Amino acid sequence: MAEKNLLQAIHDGLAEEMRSDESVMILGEDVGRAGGVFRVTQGLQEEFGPERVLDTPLAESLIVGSAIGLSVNGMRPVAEIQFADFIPPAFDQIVNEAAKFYYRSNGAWTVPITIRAPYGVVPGGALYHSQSIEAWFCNTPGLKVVAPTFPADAKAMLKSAIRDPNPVLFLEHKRTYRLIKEDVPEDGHEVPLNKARVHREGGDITVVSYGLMLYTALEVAGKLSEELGIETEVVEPRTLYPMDRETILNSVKKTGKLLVISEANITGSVSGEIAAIVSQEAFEWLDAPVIRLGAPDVPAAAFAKPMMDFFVPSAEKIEAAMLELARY
Amino acid sequence: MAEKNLLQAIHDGLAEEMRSDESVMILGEDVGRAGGVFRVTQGLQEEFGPERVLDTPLAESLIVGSAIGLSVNGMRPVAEIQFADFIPPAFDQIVNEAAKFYYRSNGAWTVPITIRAPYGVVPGGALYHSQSIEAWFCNTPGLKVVAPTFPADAKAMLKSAIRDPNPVLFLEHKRTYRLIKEDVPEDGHEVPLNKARVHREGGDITVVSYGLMLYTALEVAGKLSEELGIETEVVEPRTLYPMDRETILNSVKKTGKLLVISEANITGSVSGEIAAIVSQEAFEWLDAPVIRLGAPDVPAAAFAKPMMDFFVPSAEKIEAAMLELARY
Amino acid sequence: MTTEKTRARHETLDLEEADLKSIYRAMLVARRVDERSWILNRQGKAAFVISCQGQEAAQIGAAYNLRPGHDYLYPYYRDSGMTLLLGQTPRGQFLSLLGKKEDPNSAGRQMPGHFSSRELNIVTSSAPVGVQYPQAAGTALAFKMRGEDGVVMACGGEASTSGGDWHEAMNFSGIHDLPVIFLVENNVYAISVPSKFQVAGSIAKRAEGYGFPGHEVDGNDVLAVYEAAKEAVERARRGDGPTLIEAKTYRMTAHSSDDDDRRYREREEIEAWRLKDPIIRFEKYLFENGLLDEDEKEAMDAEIKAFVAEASDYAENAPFADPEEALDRVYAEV
Amino acid sequence: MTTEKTRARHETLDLEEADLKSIYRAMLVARRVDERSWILNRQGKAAFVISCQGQEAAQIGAAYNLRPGHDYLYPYYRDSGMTLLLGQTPRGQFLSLLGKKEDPNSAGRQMPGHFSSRELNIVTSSAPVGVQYPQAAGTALAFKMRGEDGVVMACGGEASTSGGDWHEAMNFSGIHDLPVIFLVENNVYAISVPSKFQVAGSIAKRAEGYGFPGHEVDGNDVLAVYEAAKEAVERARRGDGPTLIEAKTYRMTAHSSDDDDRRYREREEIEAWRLKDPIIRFEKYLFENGLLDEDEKEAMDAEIKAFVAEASDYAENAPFADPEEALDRVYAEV
Ligand SMILES: Cc1ncc(C[n+]2csc(CCOP(=O)(O)OP(=O)(O)O)c2C)c(N)n1
Ligand SMILES: Cc1ncc(C[n+]2csc(CCOP(=O)(O)OP(=O)(O)O)c2C)c(N)n1
Ligand SMILES: [Mg+2]
Ligand SMILES: [Mg+2]
Repeated sequence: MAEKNLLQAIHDGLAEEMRSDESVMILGEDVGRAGGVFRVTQGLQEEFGPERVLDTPLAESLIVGSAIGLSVNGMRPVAEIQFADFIPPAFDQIVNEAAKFYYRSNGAWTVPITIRAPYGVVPGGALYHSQSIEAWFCNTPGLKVVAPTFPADAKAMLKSAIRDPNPVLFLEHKRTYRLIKEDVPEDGHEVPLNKARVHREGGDITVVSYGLMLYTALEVAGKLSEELGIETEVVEPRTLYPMDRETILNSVKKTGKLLVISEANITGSVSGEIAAIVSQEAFEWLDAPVIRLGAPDVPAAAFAKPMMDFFVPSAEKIEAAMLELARY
Repeated sequence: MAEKNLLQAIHDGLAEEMRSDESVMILGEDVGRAGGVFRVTQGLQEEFGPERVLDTPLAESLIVGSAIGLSVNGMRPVAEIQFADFIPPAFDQIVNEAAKFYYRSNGAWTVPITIRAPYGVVPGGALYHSQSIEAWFCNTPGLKVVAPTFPADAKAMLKSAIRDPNPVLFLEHKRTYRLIKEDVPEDGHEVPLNKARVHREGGDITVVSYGLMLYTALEVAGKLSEELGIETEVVEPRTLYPMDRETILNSVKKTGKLLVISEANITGSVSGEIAAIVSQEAFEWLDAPVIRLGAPDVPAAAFAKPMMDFFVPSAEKIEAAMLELARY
Repeated sequence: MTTEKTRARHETLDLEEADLKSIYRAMLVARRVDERSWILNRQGKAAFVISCQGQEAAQIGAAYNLRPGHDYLYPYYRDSGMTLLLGQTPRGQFLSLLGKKEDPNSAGRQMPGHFSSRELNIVTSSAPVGVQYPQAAGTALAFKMRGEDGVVMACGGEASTSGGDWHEAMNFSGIHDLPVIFLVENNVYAISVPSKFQVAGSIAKRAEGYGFPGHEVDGNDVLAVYEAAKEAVERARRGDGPTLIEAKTYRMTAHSSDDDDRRYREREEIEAWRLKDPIIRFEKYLFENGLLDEDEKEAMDAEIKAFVAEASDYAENAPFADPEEALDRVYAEV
Repeated sequence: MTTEKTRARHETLDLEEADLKSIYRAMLVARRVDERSWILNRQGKAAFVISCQGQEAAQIGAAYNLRPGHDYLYPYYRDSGMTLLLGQTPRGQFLSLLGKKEDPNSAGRQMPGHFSSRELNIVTSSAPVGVQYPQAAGTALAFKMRGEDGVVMACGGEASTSGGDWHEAMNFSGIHDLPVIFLVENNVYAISVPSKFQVAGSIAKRAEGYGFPGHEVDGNDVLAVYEAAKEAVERARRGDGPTLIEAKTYRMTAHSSDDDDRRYREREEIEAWRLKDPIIRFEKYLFENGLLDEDEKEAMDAEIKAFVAEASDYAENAPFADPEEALDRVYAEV
């Protein structure tokens, strides 16, 4: 087992699936010779040729639309959207088409496609290379939305996504691409798309988070444990839609306190859904208000570093919220 | 003051604004000679000519994109999307463009456009003439999303929307177009875009709802009051984003109990946001779980009437939820 | 049967008498099913009708070149003529019209006209106009990648070319010489909007800008459409790339049963086009070439009407899906 | 100054000596600002550079026909040559490059290259490629509705024609004869993707399909671009409708400072295009026509370099916006 970062893990997941299944292919902008703007697909065109790793025109509706068409004719395409901010032109093909083929044909047509999209704030990315777009897609039955955080999960879930007969939107927080390395199993390892992951057990408060914020949350949780003996249970949904409610509810039923953290603009974010589920299903267990932390309700992160940093929930703010909750 | 239904009220709002401000215009599919597929714009092309009431090609991105371009050159366009289900091609122009012009130019460019879109289940409408799409847009700072229910509100809020310097998405539940008539003031009457409305005061439970479901909720509330003396406070957000939290919170602080009802697929709906706000801000006042009622998590309403009826939250289900809450 | 004159048009197209009868029959079946649908609508039994009337020649002429279940079809909501030709049945059509459980397209979930057949490679279609084109290009790419000789036909009205999807698909198909045929059934109106406010320039001419052929054909002349589509299908099968066909035709009914077209078009215009009815026109051709006579025609029509009525009755008596079935088949099982 | 030969090209275009110098100067300013930006990037001061190098002729040649503050410009991220010509300043450019509070485009909110000026009618631009086209069509429609003679220029790279927005705008502009000029700066690459995988057929030729003229011009020949744009602007002002101009040029730098173009293009190709550098080419023209000499050029360049350096220094020393300003101006006040 080798140590890999998120980027390498996703790369490997793609390569292994393409090796073991001829119908798996990649299409998107600059995925070929360039190997993707983040280098996720580096070397794949050399190995699999220019058709199975296809540079498309700059046309996101086409990318997803043609992926749908490929999938109904025997292929398992992995479509790359260069930045999640540029997914809107493909919105119709995703929410009205891919997500509804199966239902509207009463189960006759499946759409086994995976759509990869790097999201999240990154220095210099500014308004259009920073957005957390998950909420746009988490009200669409028929679609699965996954957002793994750690390399091994990401690789295994990518494999599950590619093998899944349903359309899967696969979100990658681009600021975590090279953030950490961990052991990533070589092959076979699959993580299902309907299970949250408990990263850390604890009886005092529950924190639900994903992406970059999950790292910060885990850090702060460690600190609070060490310094103050506050034990945080940290739950990562991994799949945002449909979500594993059970694991989250069980945790909150144990701790009685919930903090949800994401990097998205707070109002209307997926955090709201999590809070709503908990306040309906675990109300009797709650000992404190469900608190959400997120980015402020401004369009997106700014280019200038000081404003960008201000946009992203900081470790300090997260610590303050966790403390507030623990002491409630 | 004359009695008007929702459709007439919106028609009148458009006509009055066009009369009083030369820069107001309408563009969309079939808005001209046909007067719109629902007849909202009937007669307006005759009165204002084929340019100010412009039949566009079937291209929603163009409709909104050109509205943006018109608005930065002195016009105040009202763009009609024939059915809300067909708004996805315009998603990019709405969320990435219209909503961000002001912020990204540091306040230099405003986009005073209104986008009207009929939403909601209607008999025979099936998957693509039925969707409740509000959640797609309620995570987008810079955009206002309004969804008035009653005719007088709709007319007044349409005027506010047209005069607003920001882009406003104006949602109309198509099944309520001809549902009731009420007195609608002739002119001048404005309703601001940041105020919820309390339809009915009551101390036992709070119900938040809008669109067709609001009618049902009001009916059931009346019945429960009469039959069982249960007094429901019914609050209509009217503006879904950014929402008037104050009015909702005040009500829940009074009643201690909240039911949120909408016709959208329940998971990821705007109801979740309302529940989240309340469980964070009014936790101490809550005497019961926050309950949400909505459509099941299936793509949309079916064509066949029995399945369609099953999709829409019924008066029985609403009554049961209200009773459950009242007795909690 | 031969004529003494120069070769008849169908002969130069290698169409046998049996082909011509099949084509004619298919057009008539489509028309009769359509007419019956309007009757059910007027009787208050069918909530919604959307019609193929006037476009039978464009549809049958084009689809007659396809191999059902091998080639792929992306039809649009008026293409009942095509789907019936490829193997869907009038019974299925009426079951769909009435939203019954046995509706082969969607089990009552979708509106009528939203065709689907996994066996026939008729890809499930929907209401958003234009989305089928990038999908069709993708399906064609899969054939190309595997070196198979399948072709894909993607259809829409003239307004389906106004949205971006059409263009993105045209461009992509041109870049990769994909085996796809874009069939635009230009019937002059998009609901109320006439084509002059819908289409700048010429749809057919645009193909050149994408580096492949575009043909404008008389969409009410079934042999003309057949010929253009034949060439296009052969070209695609050879691996030479896409073709665009713009079939100029006319919508003989209102947009749908929800529409009142008196708001936006003159009765005279419709009457003028009625004279060009593609079925009457083809009938005339068959009569003139001694391929059909009045008796034969009557007999065929009577037989068609009878089984159409039977199909319609069957559908009327068929049950709805249970309400709770609305919950099923949201996700395919892993 | 006149030459004895047949009339020089610029004379047939009614360009005076002063015009030529302005044009040359504008090209040089754009180049020097761009070069300076790369230095700031290499010094670790500028996080991101996106370049106009190689496209100065296309940009200046086209924009020289506009009336700043009257006509509207929808630039794309490489169009610093245009925006500088119309009245934006090198200082503003560097303030934007470094994301400073005084950045005239966005006060440090947007990436460099996302131009905006309310006074100059340069409409705020963004990163999603192609969105400007429908907006530009709308702006042109407003001029037309009011009977004004303003024109709109909308620019993008060749890949900006691949998305649906371009097509929808072309069609709409053709239908209504809108006063808009589509300027496609075809610089062969879209990041790494060469135009043969981006564009089927020919961009310029597509205009015909929409019923208006399309011109392919040598985008490295500033006079050729000027000529095509002049005709297009005059046509638009007259109310005769849109024009598409495809300026064939080349991206002389990597896509941006984040890109390493060695992954996908050969050094020889770049070298070959360096010989066609539009600035050198225009210089040659001016030399040959006795409109500029080496001394004058040196002097002009020295002066430009000096004030570019000054502008850059100013920007370096300028403050950032306070972090909390990220919260401001989300909504315009009612
Ligand atoms: C994206 C989208 N926008 C709007 C509609 C509403 N609509 C349904 S059919 C139609 C007109 C289509 O005209 P055309 O493509 O010419 O086909 P025709 O009905 O004339 O055969 C419209 C506007 C839709 N279905 N999809
Ligand atoms: C909708 C969208 N998709 C993807 C991108 C990422 N992207 C930025 S520039 C670019 C290439 C653009 O190429 P072209 O239009 O030819 O302009 P050039 O950079 O060559 O001048 C891409 C893919 C984007 N900005 N917007
Ligand atoms: Mg039509
Ligand atoms: Mg380019």
